[in-house]
Amino acid sequence: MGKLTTIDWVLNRVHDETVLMIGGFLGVGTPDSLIDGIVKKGVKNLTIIANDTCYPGMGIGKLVVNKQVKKLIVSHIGTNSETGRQMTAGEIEVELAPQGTLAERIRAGGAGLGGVLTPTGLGTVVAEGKKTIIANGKEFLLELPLRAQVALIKAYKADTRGNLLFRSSSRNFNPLMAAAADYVVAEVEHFVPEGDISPNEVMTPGIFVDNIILQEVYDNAVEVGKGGA
Amino acid sequence: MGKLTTIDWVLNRVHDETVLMIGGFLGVGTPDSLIDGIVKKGVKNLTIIANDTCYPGMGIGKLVVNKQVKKLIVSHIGTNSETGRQMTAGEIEVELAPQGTLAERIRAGGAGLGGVLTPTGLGTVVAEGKKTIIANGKEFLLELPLRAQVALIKAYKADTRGNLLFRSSSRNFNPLMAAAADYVVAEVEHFVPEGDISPNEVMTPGIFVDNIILQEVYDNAVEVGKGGA
Amino acid sequence: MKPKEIIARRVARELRAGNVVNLGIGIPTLVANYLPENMDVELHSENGFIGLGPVPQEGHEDADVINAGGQHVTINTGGAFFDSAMSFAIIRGGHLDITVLGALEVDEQGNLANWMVPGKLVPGMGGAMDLTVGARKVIVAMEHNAKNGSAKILKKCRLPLTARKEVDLIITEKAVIEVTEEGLVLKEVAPGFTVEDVRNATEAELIVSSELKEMAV
Amino acid sequence: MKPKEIIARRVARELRAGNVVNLGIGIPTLVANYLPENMDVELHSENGFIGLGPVPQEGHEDADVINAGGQHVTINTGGAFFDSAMSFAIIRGGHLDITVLGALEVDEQGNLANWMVPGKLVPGMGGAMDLTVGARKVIVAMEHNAKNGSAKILKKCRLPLTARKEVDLIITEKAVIEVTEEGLVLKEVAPGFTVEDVRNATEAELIVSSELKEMAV
Repeated sequence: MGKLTTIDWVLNRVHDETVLMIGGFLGVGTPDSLIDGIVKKGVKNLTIIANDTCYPGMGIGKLVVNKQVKKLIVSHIGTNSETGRQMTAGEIEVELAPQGTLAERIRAGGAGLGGVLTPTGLGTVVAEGKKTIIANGKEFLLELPLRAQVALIKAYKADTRGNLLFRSSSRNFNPLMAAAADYVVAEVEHFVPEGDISPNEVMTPGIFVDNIILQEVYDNAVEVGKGGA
Repeated sequence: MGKLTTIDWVLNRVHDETVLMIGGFLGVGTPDSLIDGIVKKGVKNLTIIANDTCYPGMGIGKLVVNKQVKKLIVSHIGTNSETGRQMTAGEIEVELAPQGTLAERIRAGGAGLGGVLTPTGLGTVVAEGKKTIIANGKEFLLELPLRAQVALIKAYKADTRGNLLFRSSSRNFNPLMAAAADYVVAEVEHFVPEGDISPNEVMTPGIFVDNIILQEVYDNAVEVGKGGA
Repeated sequence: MKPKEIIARRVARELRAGNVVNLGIGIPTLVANYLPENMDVELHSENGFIGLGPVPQEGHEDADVINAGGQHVTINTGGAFFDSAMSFAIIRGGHLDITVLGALEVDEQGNLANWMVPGKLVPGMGGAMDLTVGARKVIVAMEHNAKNGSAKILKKCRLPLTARKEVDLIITEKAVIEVTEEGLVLKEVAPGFTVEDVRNATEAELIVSSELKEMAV
Repeated sequence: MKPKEIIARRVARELRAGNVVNLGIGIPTLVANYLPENMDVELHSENGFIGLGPVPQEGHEDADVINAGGQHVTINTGGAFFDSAMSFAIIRGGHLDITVLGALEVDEQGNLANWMVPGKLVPGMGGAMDLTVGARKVIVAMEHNAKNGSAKILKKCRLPLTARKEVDLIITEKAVIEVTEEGLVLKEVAPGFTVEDVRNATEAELIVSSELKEMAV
């Protein structure tokens, strides 16, 4: 299969204007090596679909600080003051989505659904411009699917077929994004032969994963945790 | 927590007219002991939401043969001639749903969604009486959520908190149904102390599971497999 | 060669290494027998796994591993089990390259009917509607005519549809027919048959391809 | 006792054994410190697990285990990790008994505003909108007044809403107020305060409960 590749190979698919999904929640479960690669490549005007923009010098926050982002679809930007500054200055477009709605929109994108009806956001600015639908006598917002050209996700372990295991709270949006992009790359800590992950354990089937890269060594555990303290 | 209980305790929640979800796909992943309990109790006019009605003398098929079912919401009845006979005779109401639509409707019921938009069934009898919605310029059917009063599911292993592991293709609809009923019972092969299932392995979190019963010993592997041959 | 074998062999030629494929019950299931050895096709079983392997030897059945037809099967090394929502997310989300299904009727617009005969047979659609709508390529694999000789490739389906305009290719023991915007294009005719034979066995209009070939089996 | 401690202690009394509870950032997080020992409350962390445990000792942090505020935490034995879709299925699907959130404003109809101040602060709603709509019981835990002394319990929220008519209970260092169809009902007043003190600190109309009690802290 040969899914294991290099960061440079992956970056051939990331250009100016590319729509990216990036996994993670405040940096946990974010593919840091791939982000560093994008920073180095310097592509501009990216659209990024993610939960948040982490902290100014970390994770997705690096791409914001480096002014590589044109548009964000996220649930939260409060931990990254630079995102707020760029938004206020009109340098970046930010579409805020409730976190559960964001998750369902990405899932719908991967599952071939045309949308989902959610009660979340009714009566708030989130409802503006959206269709309201009555179902079973109750009101719901129609939320549309999200897809990306490229999904960059982080997993704990991959086998040669691309089957993935996630670890602890680093799972978050990663399995959803794995299904919702044209080209999906998993940055992993461990790469094992086919058969090392039992069919019952697999969290994301390998058919969703186009390429795998091995994560460069990071040890930012303590900093990530303190950034949010 | 005391989630482990007896079949009789569970059957206190299953009455005439109860709306049940029952896990399984052609008998694999079906809670056989609980079904035997319902057969023995003899309650009537059940509504059953399930993938299929198995074979005449097996799994959910027993409830059909025993004339305990008023209505079925299923994707397939072709393996159980008695279901077809009762339907043709007007003794049982059968709502057929595409299997993927059935899965999403149950998931929506458990996830608090008001419905999902699917392209499946457009231009077929499945679309009759349903709302058609245009989203992103494409046509979809609005499919509404399903919930039940009681879900009877089958898992391989449970811990004292009700965390569940499913095995192989017996997983099917079970994790979805675990979230979509007011009262959820898992019939399991193994019951282990809290801590024996790692938080990373859990397939269905225990908060969904109200009670657990130990499966009586069955060895119908070969018969189930041959029934479909 | 029996018709079923001819059909299954020809369908197998449509599969490419790396394809994610769902094989329906009946003739489609046979396709797995004719894949080139070591060709890495990922077989999807809609009851909840990828990596569908061969039928186990008698006595080696695993009670929890069946295919969508209810038969005991195996899972290959590197396969993965999942729940029904994920299984149909794969199907509906465009992650399935090819679905191969049987048919009662198929027509000039690529409409498919394969799930019920009103008043006679109502097995239910199972996964067929999702498979037909969701797969990137829909191949109908069936005998060219019904047992009584009547046409199954029609101008317009008469039975209740499984899906509207989703069929891409029809493979029978007599011919390979592609569904196009212009109509049904006869691409290949099996050895021993003529274009006229196929036309006589078909109700639908057939456009003969400028690149008409003998069907390879 | 500091106001925050009073609030957290009082909120803790609303939790029952077996409850599935999400504690928001800030004062709500403190509630965990005041639960009776061995009371089996299941804490949900919306970034993807149930069984949220205490903050680990310095040097024992696990890089992959954080709470929704980004702080290192632990998971209890018997807990479970899951993805964001499952996490919000729990929230939205009615599987969360209680959510405790901070607020900028809350009003007579149970409307809540806690996610943005136009032109000033736009952190985003994160999980707050889903939590407020989805949880069976929504408890607002906040200081009674803003730092400048202005009222936060209003006739009508002025800031953009987080959710419409979803708040059930408001707990501050001065009072416990229930949101009812008739309006806000003052149920408890904290020691050292009078009903008039609470009224003076509140813009909304308050209906004094016939069973008015001293707030237990």
